[in-house]
Amino acid sequence: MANIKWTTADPKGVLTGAHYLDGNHAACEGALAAGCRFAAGYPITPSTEVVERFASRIPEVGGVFIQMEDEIASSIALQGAVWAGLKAMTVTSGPGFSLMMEHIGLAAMTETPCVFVNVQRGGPSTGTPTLPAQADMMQARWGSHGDYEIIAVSPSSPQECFDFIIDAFNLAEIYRVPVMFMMDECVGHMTEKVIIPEPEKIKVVERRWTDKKPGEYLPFEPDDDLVPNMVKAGDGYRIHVTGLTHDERGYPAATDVTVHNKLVRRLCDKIYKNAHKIWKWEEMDTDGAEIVVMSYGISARVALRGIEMARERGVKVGLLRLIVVWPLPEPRIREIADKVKAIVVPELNVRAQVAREIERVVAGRCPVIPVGHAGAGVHDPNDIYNAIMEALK
Amino acid sequence: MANIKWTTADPKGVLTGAHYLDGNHAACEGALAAGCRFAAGYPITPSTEVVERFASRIPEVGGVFIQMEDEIASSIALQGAVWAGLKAMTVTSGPGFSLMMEHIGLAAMTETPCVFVNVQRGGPSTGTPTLPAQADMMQARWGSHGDYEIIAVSPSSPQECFDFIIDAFNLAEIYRVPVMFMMDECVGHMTEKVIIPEPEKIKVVERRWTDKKPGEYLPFEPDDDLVPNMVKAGDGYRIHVTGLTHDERGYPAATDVTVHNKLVRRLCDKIYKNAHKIWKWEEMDTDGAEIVVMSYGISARVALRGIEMARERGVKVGLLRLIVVWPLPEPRIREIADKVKAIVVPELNVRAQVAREIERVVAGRCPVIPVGHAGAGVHDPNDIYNAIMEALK
Amino acid sequence: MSVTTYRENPVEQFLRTDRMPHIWCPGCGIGTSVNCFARAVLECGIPLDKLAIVSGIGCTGRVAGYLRLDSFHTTHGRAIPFATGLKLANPELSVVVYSGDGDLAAIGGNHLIHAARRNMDIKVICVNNFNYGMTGGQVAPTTHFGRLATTTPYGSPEIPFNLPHLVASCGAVFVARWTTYHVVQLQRSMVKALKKKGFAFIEVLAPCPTLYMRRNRLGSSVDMMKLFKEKSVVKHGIDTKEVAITNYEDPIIVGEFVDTERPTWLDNYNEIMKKRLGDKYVPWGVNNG
Amino acid sequence: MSVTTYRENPVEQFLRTDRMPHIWCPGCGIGTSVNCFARAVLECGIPLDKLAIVSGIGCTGRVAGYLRLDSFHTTHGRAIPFATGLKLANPELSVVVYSGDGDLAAIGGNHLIHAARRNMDIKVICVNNFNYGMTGGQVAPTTHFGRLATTTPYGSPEIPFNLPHLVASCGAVFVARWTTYHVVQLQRSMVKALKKKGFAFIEVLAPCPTLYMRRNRLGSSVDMMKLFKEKSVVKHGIDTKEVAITNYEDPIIVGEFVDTERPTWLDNYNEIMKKRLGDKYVPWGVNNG
Amino acid sequence: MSTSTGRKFIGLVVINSERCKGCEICVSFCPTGAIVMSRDFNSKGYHYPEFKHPEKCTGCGLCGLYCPDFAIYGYREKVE
Amino acid sequence: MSTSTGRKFIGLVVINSERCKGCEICVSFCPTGAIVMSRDFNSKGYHYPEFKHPEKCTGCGLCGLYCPDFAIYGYREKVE
Amino acid sequence: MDRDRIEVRLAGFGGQGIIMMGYVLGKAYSIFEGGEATLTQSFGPEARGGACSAQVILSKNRILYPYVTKPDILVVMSQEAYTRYYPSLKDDGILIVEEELVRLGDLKPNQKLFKIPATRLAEEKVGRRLTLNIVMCGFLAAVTGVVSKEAMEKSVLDTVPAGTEEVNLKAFQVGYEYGKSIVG
Amino acid sequence: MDRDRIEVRLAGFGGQGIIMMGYVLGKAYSIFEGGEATLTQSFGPEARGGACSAQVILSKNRILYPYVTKPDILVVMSQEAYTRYYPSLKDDGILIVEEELVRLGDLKPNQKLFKIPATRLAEEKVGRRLTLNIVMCGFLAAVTGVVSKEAMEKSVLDTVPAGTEEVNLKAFQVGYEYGKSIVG
Ligand SMILES: Cc1ncc(C[n+]2csc(CCOP(=O)(O)OP(=O)(O)O)c2C)c(N)n1
Ligand SMILES: Cc1ncc(C[n+]2csc(CCOP(=O)(O)OP(=O)(O)O)c2C)c(N)n1
Ligand code: SF4
Ligand code: SF4
Ligand code: SF4
Ligand code: SF4
Ligand code: SF4
Ligand code: SF4
Ligand SMILES: [Mg+2]
Ligand SMILES: [Mg+2]
Repeated sequence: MANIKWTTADPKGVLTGAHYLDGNHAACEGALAAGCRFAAGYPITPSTEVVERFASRIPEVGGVFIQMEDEIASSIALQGAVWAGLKAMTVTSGPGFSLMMEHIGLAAMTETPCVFVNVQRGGPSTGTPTLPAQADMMQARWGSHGDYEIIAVSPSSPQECFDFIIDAFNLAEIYRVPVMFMMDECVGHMTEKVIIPEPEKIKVVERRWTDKKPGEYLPFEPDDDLVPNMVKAGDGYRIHVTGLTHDERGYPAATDVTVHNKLVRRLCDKIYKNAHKIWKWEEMDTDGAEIVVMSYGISARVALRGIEMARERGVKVGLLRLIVVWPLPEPRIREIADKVKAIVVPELNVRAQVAREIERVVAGRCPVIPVGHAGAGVHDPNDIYNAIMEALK
Repeated sequence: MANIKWTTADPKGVLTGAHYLDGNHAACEGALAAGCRFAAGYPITPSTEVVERFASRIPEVGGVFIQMEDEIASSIALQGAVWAGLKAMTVTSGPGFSLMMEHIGLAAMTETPCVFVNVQRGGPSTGTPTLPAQADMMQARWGSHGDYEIIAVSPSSPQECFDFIIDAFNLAEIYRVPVMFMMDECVGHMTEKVIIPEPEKIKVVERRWTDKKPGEYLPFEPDDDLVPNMVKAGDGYRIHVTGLTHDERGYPAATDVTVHNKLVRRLCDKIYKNAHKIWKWEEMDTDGAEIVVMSYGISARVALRGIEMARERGVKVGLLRLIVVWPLPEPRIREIADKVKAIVVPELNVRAQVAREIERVVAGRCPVIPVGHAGAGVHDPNDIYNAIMEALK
Repeated sequence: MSVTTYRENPVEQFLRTDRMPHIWCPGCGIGTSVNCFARAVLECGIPLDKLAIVSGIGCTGRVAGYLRLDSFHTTHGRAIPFATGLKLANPELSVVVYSGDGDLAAIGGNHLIHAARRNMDIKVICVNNFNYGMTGGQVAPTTHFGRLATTTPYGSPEIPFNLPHLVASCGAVFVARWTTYHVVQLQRSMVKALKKKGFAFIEVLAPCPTLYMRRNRLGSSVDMMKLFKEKSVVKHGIDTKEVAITNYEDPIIVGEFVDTERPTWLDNYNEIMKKRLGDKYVPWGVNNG
Repeated sequence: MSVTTYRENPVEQFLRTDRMPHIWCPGCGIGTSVNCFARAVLECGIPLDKLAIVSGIGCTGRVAGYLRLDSFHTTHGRAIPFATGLKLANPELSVVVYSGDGDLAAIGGNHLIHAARRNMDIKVICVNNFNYGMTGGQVAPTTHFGRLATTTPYGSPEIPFNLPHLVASCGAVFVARWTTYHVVQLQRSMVKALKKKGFAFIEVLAPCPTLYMRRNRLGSSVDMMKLFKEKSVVKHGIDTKEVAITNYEDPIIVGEFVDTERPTWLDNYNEIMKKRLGDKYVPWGVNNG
Repeated sequence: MSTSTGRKFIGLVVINSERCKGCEICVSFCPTGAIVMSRDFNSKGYHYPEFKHPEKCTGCGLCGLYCPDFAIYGYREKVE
Repeated sequence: MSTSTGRKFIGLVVINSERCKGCEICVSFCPTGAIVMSRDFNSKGYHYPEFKHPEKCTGCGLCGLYCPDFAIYGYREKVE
Repeated sequence: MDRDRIEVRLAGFGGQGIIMMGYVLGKAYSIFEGGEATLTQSFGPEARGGACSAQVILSKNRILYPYVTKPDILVVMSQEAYTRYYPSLKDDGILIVEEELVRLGDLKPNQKLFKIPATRLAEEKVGRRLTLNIVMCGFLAAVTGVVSKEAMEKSVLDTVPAGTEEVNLKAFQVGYEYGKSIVG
Repeated sequence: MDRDRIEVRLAGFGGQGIIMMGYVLGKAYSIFEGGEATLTQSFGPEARGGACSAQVILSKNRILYPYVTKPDILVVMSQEAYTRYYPSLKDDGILIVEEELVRLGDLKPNQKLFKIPATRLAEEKVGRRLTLNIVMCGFLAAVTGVVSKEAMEKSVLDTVPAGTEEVNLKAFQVGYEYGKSIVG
């Protein structure tokens, strides 16, 4: 039986009340509420405030922050901390995220529950360090070598930074995957009221500790839901954890195609087969819509203005806002695609990163119209409006 | 006018004759024939032989090999060498490729022509270091943050390692992009006859040196084909090259959304708009086929056995073998999709990395059936045969 | 020379015997160092359930996989930052990094110097076999000047690191070097390192007969052990500046070079917090874990 | 003190004047170091078209963008390996790396030590302002012990690197440290470094008034320059072990600490090839380029 | 090199007040006190140095070596 | 500690010949020459050591400390 | 103002405390008056300098689109800010200026104008030039009434660094009274 | 053999030079006889050890599918290799064994068997145990005739490290003659 225990937040990490916070600070508070007690990071605009706040808050909460020598170190120190039993995160933006790719793969392979926060800025390369983009969405999923799956969550307000980073930590624990918390500079630097509930109202997943004894326990034997239960260093299990292909004992089996196949498929299947429990999205007026706009993060909010403009002209436009972007809620997208004239996908990238995946899912049921933007700013709502009007034709 | 000059290979680098070489060694010979005179690398199985050969060959050819302290250093030392005027490559496999992601973005942003060789092994993480996969295909395109485009070339024999790495260098020079030479362990360690032509028969593109004078020249002003012409350090142009968003002078404009938009779109468009000049594929019996198998690298060769088996049952099966995988020859794929019952895509990954993109392009015209394999081995031809037979139903 | 005697081979209880035989080549020095390590751990009395071992990738990196301890085989070069996270998150654990020269000093060099600077409370055992074993014998930042490796087929043009000096320069509190010939001394230094609070570093010079020695025609493993015996000079406490090994023919200075005290990163962290936050600060890793 | 006089501000011809004013804050020490650099380049007579400058990312990293030279603004921490490729591919170029303490010693630390070890023929100017300027004042591996930074809001628990000692331990052939107060001496050392064959390293201590000094209530830029003046002790040739700066109050040892000779990486490479391949080997970078 | 009457060189200073950011370094470290901060602002709102006491200036050039904004330059001119 | 007649301890050696890879280190560095390489092969084709001269063995344990394959172990047993 | 959505833009140059003004306003409205307020900001080069602008949307309801397109209230503290943003001010919007830093052109008939020498007041009446943004907060509260004096005051106190409450409260008073003296 | 596609598998353990045998065979056929030959190999742990196998496809035409499924010729140099691969040998295939390392079971009626004590021959007749793989090359050429003696000889010379030509040529001769003495 999948050993998933929901509890409530440790009050030490919870600043109950109404706060006026930007997304970066709110994400830090959410992480603390979710039970994150270790963060390793390396400064980078526009994400550093998350760890700056963590550094200042953690001594009172109990835990550690360390600024490592680089992002590579941060992204693995975090995994050491997880195997010592803590919940942990690292925080970065574009260039740092690129440096973390090897360790996202390690976390996927060793099924280390952890959260990578990426406050997206304009790229490629150093790009526009202080300005927004949503152009690391595909990287979040494909950036490390080999096959694995992750979960990506995208908030569109400071309140959601708080709320959904808790989801991110919970999902990480349930599925033992690295979860990508994909913010953008706009959301990170936007300040709004953030209501932090009482600790008892915050639902938190504990680590799925095994209830087996040292002799019986196999560290990578999957439970019902394809996810293995866990132990930590120091508990007497004497586990071995390796980034090599390994069997259920955790022993390397790096030349065994059968073990490899089983492992890699399970790493993907645990997301695919549980996808319906992971999906999260919000819909507005999709019933009876002629056009549905699908978007996420800041772009979903910007799109609302374009939608409003189209509505003023009598067009029936709905919005599907993705909160969990990966995995995509494919059945619902197909359902909508069967009913609408077109799907319009505004996002702050020019390679239609999420749109192309929607297009694949839609498989010709209706046109999918990406509304790209290179970042360093947000869409002009007119562009979204125009795309909607164009799509109607 | 795009300043592209085709010449023939420098005889110093060309070992004319018939050789019995594995793919890794052949790739090295191809690189030398293409004019590569600098390689920086860091050892990793199963790719190291490429640089080992380079290290032993280069002193006689004229040039330098240096083993750097890591892949990060290698992937930027190479770019330094390019800006000093040489053609250059680096060579790696999965984990090293992940570490190079930041610098693939840098090369894309600074339009530094260079070649990244990735001899793919099983992943994620350390995975199966000595065994094949084709699971870094999406990473090759999406692995760095922000939007950019690259070219990916995939050989399926040692001869093609030789021939097509020359293409890779040529494409890098023409489009000023990092070109990903995506081998796999099978091709890298497979030995066959490799015919190296006379130097005069090898077509090589020179760097697209500007013919403008220092005062007139703008380092990032695109030519007709959207690609800027180039100079090198030491030529008196006193250029500035930055990974920040920059204008045509090369000056940072990291808060200018217009400049950013123009630059990022051009970086993508130079590939999109020239795609028809970049595509390269091979077809066998696609005319009148009921089923077309689309594949690349070693899998395309393995697929031939499955195809043979289906033909023995009277099924009309064609093969489209992608040589340039990115960008995909979209129009041709659609053309085929309109005529066949299904497209079957065997590849050594389980996330349908190229198949999903074919599926998007096909947009419902016909079913696209991925035949996944986790790697650490190649497909059982039966699986491909079965997929073909299944697709017929 | 005094050797503690056990009734059964003390290394046995440390081994994942179901994984034997190991993949190391005949005569490879890594296994020898493991013998010393096993005995050292027993001798210093650390509870085995509280001892974690972290390796990078390489032949030496496989040590983690053979030891029946909580053991982590991470990524190439990154054992130290993983160990840092492990240690800081649960300061009760004793954390040992066991890896190769290439892993720790080539790709992992930055983590090495920063951990030493921070006096992070981890112990690093570096098996230096003068090349990259796992990947087939490439040049390492420890390869003797002018010697052959697959990527320096005409000889290495690089002066190797003086590893003890490098880590000492960054502030390591315990630095020693031995060869696989010096099993007794190595074991003794390992005991000291394990008991030491702070960043301890032990370099173990070891034969890689299959690759480094064969390519350089240096004979068998036994030959190199004999060379170790002949060329070694014990100089405890010598300035690490003096212990460079540049050429294969150089004398090999071995011994315990540094053995000093300073607060660890976590000591300083707790100290600083206490100073600023007063009694409301609960020192991390002292009672919790 | 003797200052060479030019009719026009010699820095002017080095500037991309169309990019002035620069983004550095009032009183930031980076610009001061650029004055010295410009004069040093003129003084040592390197043809400007053959001088390339490489920076990483940071406030100091912006130097490349302001200098009217072939200039490369690369990625954070990676100026040295870029410079290595540039230099090896065209050994005729003089290659200078100009970057910040965080860039060179935090994320870039590994490249720094390896380039020093290899005696790669590049000159590194490291502006040490004791923190990360560009990103808003985070702790650096150079921050004084116990001082505030945004990521160490209660004080840094880390002992900073002794950068001259670090690079000297790895084999740098020229190592100096000055402050932005010591403009004349700095210029002179820059001339020496530029003329030196091999890996040269100059640390320039500089005020970051906006972040480091403000957060630590250290006064204005002028105040720090005065501190530099008061606390500095010139000790040429002193053992770099002795030049650590751990606390803000420590004396600041400045001077030229190392000035020695050994073959560069390329010298050795050519030498080794010639030895093995004989006359058919054409030394790289001697006549070609 | 005493007063204007007997000097072989005079010190001259060029100030680009628009580049100045008012850090006062030049003024603080001019060995002779030849420059002082003006009461005026430039268009960015910064006070900039004024060449108040040309007679004191030795043209040592230190102001120009120090100025982080390349806004001041002192040099020597022969008096014939 | 002289001959078997007067010894308080005897040295004993356990050899796991299947683990042995024939490197000869134990034999080469045994201080007393108590062990020698056998002429036999194990199933992997390696010669392994033989405890040829038990009387010479002091049970010093060095063979076990050296053996990279955990294939030999020497220890001391009290003679009562 | 009793529109459901009030758009405010505050603009000037780095060092004037523009973002903090936005923060104080947004917090006053959302935390201390129970409404919703979204503050967004333009961000210059990585750490420092240049032109600076903050945008605040105030609303009783959930704020969907978070950016200002045509401000109801425009506060300009530099000439550049005026030139750049004035054209976007609503036809019946309110313009607030730091009068000694901005030279104005003509206004549209239904636009209202309020001027204050905030920098000078901060220097002369508060004795701390750096409090000019808090002076401006007081002024804004007084002349626009978008938030109550009490809420704005609480917000100031809740925002400024510990130890500077008093001087900032004084600055707020100075600005508020200067405003009240105009609107009566 | 005059099939268009001849599949050869060579198997044994690390250190026997299995891959080099495959290399010599493939090169002989493709470079010195103008055919096509694809050599692939199983690869053990990153650098060393264990079971080892090479596969060579020989054909007059372009080789598409590059792997051996049912070998025409199987060379086994260890018991493990025999156990593992014998079942895949074609019904009319040729089995070649290092007779002192392999204990055989029964063959199918149309299969042919050739045995050689290659290791001993290398030790005794050549004086270098390590040349056993070249002895085997000679033997294979002699008993199968898939490549000519000349091509195989050239290939050996072209492949072995400089300075070892003579001893390897000798090894080749030893194997070849041993083979000829069997097939006559
Ligand atoms: C990122 C990355 N780069 C390269 C490799 C390949 N690799 C594996 S082990 C190794 C070097 C091992 O050398 P060393 O650390 O000296 O260990 P040894 O094998 O000699 O004990 C390398 C380069 C890798 N696994 N990951
Ligand atoms: C990979 C990566 N990580 C982080 C950053 C963010 N970043 C930019 S500059 C900098 C530090 C600058 O500090 P330093 O090198 O000391 O230069 P200074 O600004 O102080 O002159 C950092 C962390 C980045 N650009 N890239
Ligand atoms: S290759 Fe070298 S280091 Fe690796 S196991 Fe063999 S002898 Fe040891
Ligand atoms: S932040 Fe510091 S280092 Fe950066 S420009 Fe300002 S004063 Fe200089
Ligand atoms: S040149 Fe020298 S004396 Fe004259 S103003 Fe400048 S610093 Fe003063
Ligand atoms: S040093 Fe330069 S910037 Fe500073 S006050 Fe003088 S002229 Fe102005
Ligand atoms: S225990 Fe000592 S004396 Fe006895 S065999 Fe082993 S090494 Fe020799
Ligand atoms: S040391 Fe061990 S492996 Fe080597 S010969 Fe002796 S028993 Fe065998
Ligand atoms: Mg090694
Ligand atoms: Mg700095």
